[in-house]
Amino acid sequence: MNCAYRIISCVIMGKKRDLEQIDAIANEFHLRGKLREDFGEFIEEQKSLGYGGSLNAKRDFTYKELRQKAKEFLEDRGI
Amino acid sequence: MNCTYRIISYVIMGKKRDLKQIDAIARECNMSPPVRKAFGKFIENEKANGDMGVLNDKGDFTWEELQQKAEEFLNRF
Amino acid sequence: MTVTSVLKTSLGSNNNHNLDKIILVIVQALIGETCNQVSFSYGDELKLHFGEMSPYEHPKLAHLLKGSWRFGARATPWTVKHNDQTLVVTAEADTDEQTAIAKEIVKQLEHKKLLDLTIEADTLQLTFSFGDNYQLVLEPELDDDSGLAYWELFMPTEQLLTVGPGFFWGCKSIHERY
Amino acid sequence: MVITSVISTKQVIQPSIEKIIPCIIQPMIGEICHQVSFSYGDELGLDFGEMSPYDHPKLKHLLKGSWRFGARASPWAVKHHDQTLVVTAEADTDEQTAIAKEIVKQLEHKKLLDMTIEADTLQLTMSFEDSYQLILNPELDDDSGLACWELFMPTEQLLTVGPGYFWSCTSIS
Repeated sequence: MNCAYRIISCVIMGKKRDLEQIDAIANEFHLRGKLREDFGEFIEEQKSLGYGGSLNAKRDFTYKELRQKAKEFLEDRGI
Repeated sequence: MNCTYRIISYVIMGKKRDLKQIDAIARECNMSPPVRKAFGKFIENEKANGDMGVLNDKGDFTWEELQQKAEEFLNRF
Repeated sequence: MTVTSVLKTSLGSNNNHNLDKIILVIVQALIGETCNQVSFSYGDELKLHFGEMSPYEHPKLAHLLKGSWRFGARATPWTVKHNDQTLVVTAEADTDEQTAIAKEIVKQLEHKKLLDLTIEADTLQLTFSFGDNYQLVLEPELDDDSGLAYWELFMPTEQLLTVGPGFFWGCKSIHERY
Repeated sequence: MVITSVISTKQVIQPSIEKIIPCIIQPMIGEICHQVSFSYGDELGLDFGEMSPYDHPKLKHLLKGSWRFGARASPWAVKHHDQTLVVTAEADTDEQTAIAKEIVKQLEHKKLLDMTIEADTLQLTMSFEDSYQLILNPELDDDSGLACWELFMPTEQLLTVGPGYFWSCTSIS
């Protein structure tokens, strides 16, 4: 068995919980279409810049933290 | 010139003002598109039943009358 | 909630007609474009950027580039194949290590030209065929009840195409706010 | 809002509307136009497919089709054997309205044979049996913000074309 085959058993995916939370908060703040997309990128970028959340070791965000981030996102955009 | 030809010069259209008012009231009242469509029918039906608006002699409705009609329409749903 | 689920079922059967044909007509112009960037959004969502690259407008994202076509896999499991050999399959579980490996592998699609795109009418399986014999395959879970779309595509026409959940599809302005 | 308007002035690529729209409405071809009606604002409406009553108590006596086409404020023309029977436009005396409404009723009970859309002008042509045609000529420079036309579909979707080259297909449930 070569390397490629072994990797098949590796299993990940964009986590539904995270996406559902982003979508729910986007709805709450009326972020649709492109703005909702930008918000997902913004959250990921915040993590990579070291401004992650407290949910787990990967620095994902709690719901409350995500709401706070949505406010920051809109403030930065000047909306 | 036959009858058909003469009719060409007749000119009508769904009036933009009326449609925009219906659309605006539908948005204001959070009507979904099918409900907005039914509301347009409802208004036309009210006119046909003699419940006319005061905007003009065709019985079209003023903005306030349309708002009133929207309330009536939604209450009876 | 009962009403919602009833509607979903009827959507499924009604909408099924020619979804595969409609989607392919809408995305036709994507074929021939190059995947300039593979990236990940929050929730480890896979994103492929095609076409002209330009910076995001948000001040805190201005250093990042996005394609004029942006495909987002949402939470749908995906597979990368090369020369008909499966390189990686993703699914529900996700240790950090597995995530990292799969992210690395799918990067091989960068700078590859999209040669074909097919969608299976019954399963909604979506297959991207790239140059150098690479394939990306999405297999939506039709019985998933999260309410999330299976995938979405931001298009240079300033429209957002969405497929799923179920056989629902939609296409609307990316600027819609309410 | 400022940002939105900046974006909308950018060069926007036009979709292949002449290919996409016929593909979406394909299942409507072959359906019968059961009813020609008018909504507030003298909006022309054509009902195709299965007819069912409106849900609203005051509209229960009225029927609607599973496909409902609305011409919005776009001018339309009716042709028969390539001869124009009526053309509508901006002006609208009551008498003219009444005549045009009467003429377009000739489309009732006719089967829809084809529907095409012109890429540049967005002219929409619905061809019916017995050599009838309904033609919509949207005003591309119109700034009312109204769509050129809309179609409620049995898939619980609303297809909208216009204003301009914008089109959308959204869930109505």
